[in-house]
Amino acid sequence: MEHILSILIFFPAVAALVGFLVSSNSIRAYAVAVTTIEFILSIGLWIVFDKDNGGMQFTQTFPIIPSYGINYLVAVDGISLFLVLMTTFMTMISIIGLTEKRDLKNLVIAVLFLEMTMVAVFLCLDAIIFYLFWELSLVPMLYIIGAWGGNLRIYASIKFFLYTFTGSLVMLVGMLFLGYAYFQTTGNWSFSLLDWNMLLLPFDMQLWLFVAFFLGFAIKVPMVPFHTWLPYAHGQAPTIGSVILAAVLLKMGTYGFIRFSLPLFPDATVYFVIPMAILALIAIIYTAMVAYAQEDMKQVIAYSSVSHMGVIILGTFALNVEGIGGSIFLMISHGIVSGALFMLVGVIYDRRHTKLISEFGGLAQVMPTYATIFAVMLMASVGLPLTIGFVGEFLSLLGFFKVSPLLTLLAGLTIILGAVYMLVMYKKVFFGAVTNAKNKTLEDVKGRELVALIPLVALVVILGIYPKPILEPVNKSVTQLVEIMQLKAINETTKTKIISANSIGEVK
Amino acid sequence: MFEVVAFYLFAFLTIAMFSITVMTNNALYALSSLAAGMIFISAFFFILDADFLGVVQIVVYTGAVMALYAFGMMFFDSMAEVEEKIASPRLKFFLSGMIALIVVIIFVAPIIGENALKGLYPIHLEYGNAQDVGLVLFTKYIVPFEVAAVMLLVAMIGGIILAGKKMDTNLTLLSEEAIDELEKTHDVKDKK
Amino acid sequence: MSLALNDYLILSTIIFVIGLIGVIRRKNLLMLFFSTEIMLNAVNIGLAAISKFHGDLTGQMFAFFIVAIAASEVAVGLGLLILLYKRKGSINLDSIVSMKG
Amino acid sequence: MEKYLYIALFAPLLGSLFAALFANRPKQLFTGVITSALLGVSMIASLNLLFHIFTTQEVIHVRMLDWIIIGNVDIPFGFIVDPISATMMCVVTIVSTMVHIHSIGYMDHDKSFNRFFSYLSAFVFSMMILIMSDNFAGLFIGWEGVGLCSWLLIGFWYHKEDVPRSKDIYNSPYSTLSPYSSVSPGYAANEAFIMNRVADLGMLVGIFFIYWNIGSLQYDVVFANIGDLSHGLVIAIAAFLFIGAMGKSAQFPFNQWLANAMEGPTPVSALIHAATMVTAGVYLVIRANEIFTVVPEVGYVIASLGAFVAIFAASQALVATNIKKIIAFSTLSQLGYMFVAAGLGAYWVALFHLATHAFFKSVLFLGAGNVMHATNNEINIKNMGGLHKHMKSTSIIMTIASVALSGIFPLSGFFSKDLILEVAFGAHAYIIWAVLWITAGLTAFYSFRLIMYVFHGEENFKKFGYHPHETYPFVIAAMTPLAVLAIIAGWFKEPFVAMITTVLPELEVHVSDTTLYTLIAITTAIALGGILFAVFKYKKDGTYFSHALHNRFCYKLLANQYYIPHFLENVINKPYLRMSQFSWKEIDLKVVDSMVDGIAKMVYKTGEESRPLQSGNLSKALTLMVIGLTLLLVVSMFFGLAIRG
Repeated sequence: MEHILSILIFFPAVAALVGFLVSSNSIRAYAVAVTTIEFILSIGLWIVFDKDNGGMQFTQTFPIIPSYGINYLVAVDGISLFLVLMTTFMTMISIIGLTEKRDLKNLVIAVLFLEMTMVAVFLCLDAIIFYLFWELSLVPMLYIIGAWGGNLRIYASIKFFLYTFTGSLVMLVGMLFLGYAYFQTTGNWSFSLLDWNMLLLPFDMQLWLFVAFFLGFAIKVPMVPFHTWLPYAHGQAPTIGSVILAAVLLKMGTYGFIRFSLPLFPDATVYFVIPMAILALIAIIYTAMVAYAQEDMKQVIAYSSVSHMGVIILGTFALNVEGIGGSIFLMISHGIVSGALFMLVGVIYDRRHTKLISEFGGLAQVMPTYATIFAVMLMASVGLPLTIGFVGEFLSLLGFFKVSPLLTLLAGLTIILGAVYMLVMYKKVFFGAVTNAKNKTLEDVKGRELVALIPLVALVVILGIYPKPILEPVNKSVTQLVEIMQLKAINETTKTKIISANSIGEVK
Repeated sequence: MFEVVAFYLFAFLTIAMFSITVMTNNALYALSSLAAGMIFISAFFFILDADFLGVVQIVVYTGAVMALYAFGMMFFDSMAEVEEKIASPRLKFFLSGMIALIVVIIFVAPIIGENALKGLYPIHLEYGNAQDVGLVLFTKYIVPFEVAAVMLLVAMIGGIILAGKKMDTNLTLLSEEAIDELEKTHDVKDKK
Repeated sequence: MSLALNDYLILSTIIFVIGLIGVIRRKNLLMLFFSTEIMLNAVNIGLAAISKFHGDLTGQMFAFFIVAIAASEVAVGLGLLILLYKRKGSINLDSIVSMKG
Repeated sequence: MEKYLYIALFAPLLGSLFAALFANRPKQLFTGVITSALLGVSMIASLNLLFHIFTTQEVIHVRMLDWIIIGNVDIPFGFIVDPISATMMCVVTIVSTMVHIHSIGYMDHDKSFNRFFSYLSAFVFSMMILIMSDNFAGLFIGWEGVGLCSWLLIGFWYHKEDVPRSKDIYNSPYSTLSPYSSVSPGYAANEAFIMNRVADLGMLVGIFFIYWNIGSLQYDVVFANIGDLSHGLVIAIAAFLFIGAMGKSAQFPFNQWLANAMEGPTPVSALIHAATMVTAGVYLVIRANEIFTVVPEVGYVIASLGAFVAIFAASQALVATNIKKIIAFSTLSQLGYMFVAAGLGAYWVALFHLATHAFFKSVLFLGAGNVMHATNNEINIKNMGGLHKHMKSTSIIMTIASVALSGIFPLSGFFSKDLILEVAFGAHAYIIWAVLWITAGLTAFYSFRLIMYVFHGEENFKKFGYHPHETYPFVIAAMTPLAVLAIIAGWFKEPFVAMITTVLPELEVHVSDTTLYTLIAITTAIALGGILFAVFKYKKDGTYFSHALHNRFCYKLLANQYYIPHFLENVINKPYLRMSQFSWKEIDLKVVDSMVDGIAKMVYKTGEESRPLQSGNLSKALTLMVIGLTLLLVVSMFFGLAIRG
């Protein structure tokens, strides 16, 4: 059992290597088998996971460059557990629903490598190794967009790569500096997050490091104004690329905030709460408006992702268990919902080879099942209670309300504006008469697509009604995280702010 | 005292020889002075108690390398003056002067301290240099040594293959006409 | 009066600079090869000197390998040079401009 | 008793899921029957619970399942059955059972028959959750759930095309004289959902306020501690909760969606947009009465707004020819009455009127459904007339409901509506009372204007070739209980008061008996006056408004629904779209993105500019290399000296 995390990380990579030997005809079955096994493994991890323990579990260390304290260090806690589960699940679903025909073998291998890097990012606690996988995840994605994408694929993939890479480099500088700071204080080199968590940093240093990490994470999230790579990447990527990009890769940024920024720089976090909230607010409102103006279904969902990521950021910087826990839940729910929405757009794209809203109309008559599934996902996306989307959004906003009721009121516009762009798009695509003759003969979702989509629908409903299995471990770990923040804060005002954010009392 | 005299003498000679190599327009002069400079350099190795290295220097450079150059030069028009148009000589001299100046400044300032670390592979004066070198070379450095050997072999074969295309036709056995013919086709092929 | 490490290093540097001047001044590829040899030998002097003054054989070892590399370089380089001469009829650098950016 | 609670709650869900299995299949009669039967079960369970509570005064409170537990948040799926929710449950289940049965007849020829019943039962389930929850979050679940079902049901005939906007008052989708209720069902559905969302945000903020100040969302905990909070805070809580209530109950300025929601099938209008969902706002105020009692000033605002909406909606109903919109405006107006009662602290009166209103209003809608069904979905009352001969039962039932709506003794409307007027008078809110009094007259007038146009006079429908016929007997049978309740519900006032005042404050109206009877007399007088005017005016002229009036501004104002749809379209929708397009095309693409691309281009240009350096001449390259080396040496020397110095 102590190797389960390493197995989780490297099994897809090994499988990808073996995949080179598998014949092109059976590669799909092979991929489905591999991702399913990986998912079952992660379910196994969930089963053996001790949910009463908020700390790190299944820790495994292996020295890589001992003289500089760089170790392969993996562990899992309530925060990362479900992100890993979501990663393996969404990869499996996207592989099942894969309809790409061109050069399938290489695509599958790229996706499997991508799965390794994604799982590793969520499990690695050594900054350097984290960074390694963080950057490695760009490579298969670059390949997926660049090789299987639309007309502008080269531009989109290079923009995606360079933009995120630039941000990450600044983060790397921050990490190296933090390692050096650790060396100066303790006399030993270490890049382990667990060691860094013991470090009390002076306020000025926290500010600078926070900004360095912020650049890396914010571009990945993406936060306005660093978001412009996303519409291109989504617009050009093949369906499977969009699904994984939206479901998992974006979550790496917000995960980074929770894993690194919050516990390492508590004072800077508190200092930056309002600026971050304003950025998140701009993301929520501004991108919701931009999404409303889009003419392409995929772009609508792409921009809606940016908008929802704003809510996640808001929850993260609520400084209380409700908000942070809510943002983690929202990450998972957004992963499932936006992944499903991108898959749904993929379904229609396979049939019509266009994603323009104006090309459609009245699809609900021709494809009733498709329309129903789309409606469920739409409702989850706009955060209807008893769907998975509500819990996270509710908790994130609830959490931030304690920090600033006014900003929360503005951020709450997300539930209105989200409904506006989603419903208007839904009306244009599904309601009305079938005006375009090409749409009259469209086939409803079937077979493989249905197999991929039904579990998503089920999850959306089940986790919306009973989110406890996720919230319970998250609660434990986040409570611990908040305690660490409070302990590590060097300013008294920070401490009082964190305590007040976490206690019931008068809200102005 | 002997060492000092020898050092300055050979230093003067080496610098002079190499300067000729760099400055002359005649390829043969350059080659000869280079060979001479190489031999003079081996003198420093003897002064520095690196006898084996000194011997290797003479053998390899004056023996092998110079012979190679000499053969190589036969392919070119070696007796002619080397025609060179030197662009912006002022810049070149400025650069040279600059570097020389900086180097002097750097070396006037004391740089390398005497607090040397203890040698990893210390010199055993009692063995004598060749034996000492052999011991280290064939134990600690055996892998690089073998790699270097392979590299030399590869370089040799590579050199032969690169220089010796068309070795299947023996020019000495052909008639003049045949050689002209061959060269013509060769030229045509090259121009393509 | 005895010799110090610095004397050797200065000598080594001077010879190196002579080589460098050759490299930037000469246009004939053969002369460039000669200059390169000079620079390599300059370094060898430095290595041998350091080896002596530090009482460590490593410097000499490096010098050996440099000699080996110099020999291989000459072999391959001359081969290439001959090939080039056969192709272009010249070994003047100004006439070989094939890597224009 | 918990058993009945679960039966009452989950029977509709079961029916909905069952019908959903056949959603994409052609019509299966049994889906309608089974969902109706399951609702019947739910109704019986609800009645049983009501009886139990009535006899034992025992409150049933269960915690079924944990929902959200994190940090200090602890939200369960908890349900409570007390007099308030028991009353609501009975109203909802009775009306919905009857509507379900009615729909079997109404949706007879619809190809999406099964889907309809699935949605309808899902709505009832959401409504039950809304009513029965024991905490604000649970209420919010139901709140949004009914919103979703309302979206699905308004947009039920989604395949209809958008109607072009027109300036012609008889053709514009925004006018009440045109054959269209709204632009299209899809449009109306989205409008309803989005408008409700706006209000829901207010409600959510109210919930946040409650949570962070009290630490719980359970009703009992919240109400026990509400007194400890500062007055300003309670005002904020009450105001934000009321914003939520305004959205769901379509109070001004969120009123427009209700009129447009008439695009949905008529049983839906009867169930959702008359009897149940729109009263959820009133229910919220009644449920949270302990919050609103603390801040009477908010209550006064609520009452004023209610009175305004009452006359505002009633006035629109005067000129409308769209049969469903007339009833919708009437609903809106009656909701205003309820808010007046609730705002003035007469919570049980509001609840009482809610119940009686549910009965007569749903039956009115169902009757309108019968009429439309009989005349090929004609919705213009001027194109009907004389239908009494052809559809006797419907005519009688609708007349009864209209009389009840007008508040004539001894029908149910009299008991509840007159009480509200008394409350207003007793609270010394004379302006509110006067407004309501006038509205009572208007209500009577437009109700009978509708009856006269539809059932009496000339048979205008013949011009259109309709062959009206009475609907199925079982449909009439389904309407009968509601009609009977519309008559007799008021007679149960005494036992109802006895039961409800255990949880709601008693009514304190200090009016002398003489004043009381005077009030009753003049209210009845104006109602009767309205009815008589409607009847005789029609008898005399066959119409109400002369053509001269049609060009008057006030007529156009009323027919165009006070230009609110135009306002929404031109001041909110279009500018928002333009702003969005501006954000995308001008800001996102031209500013943000081109900045990013600009950086990339800068790098690219630098490379382009420095290309000549790479002349391909090795000698030059070497020279450059040496220059670099020299520079590096200089720099290193400089720094070396600097460090030493």
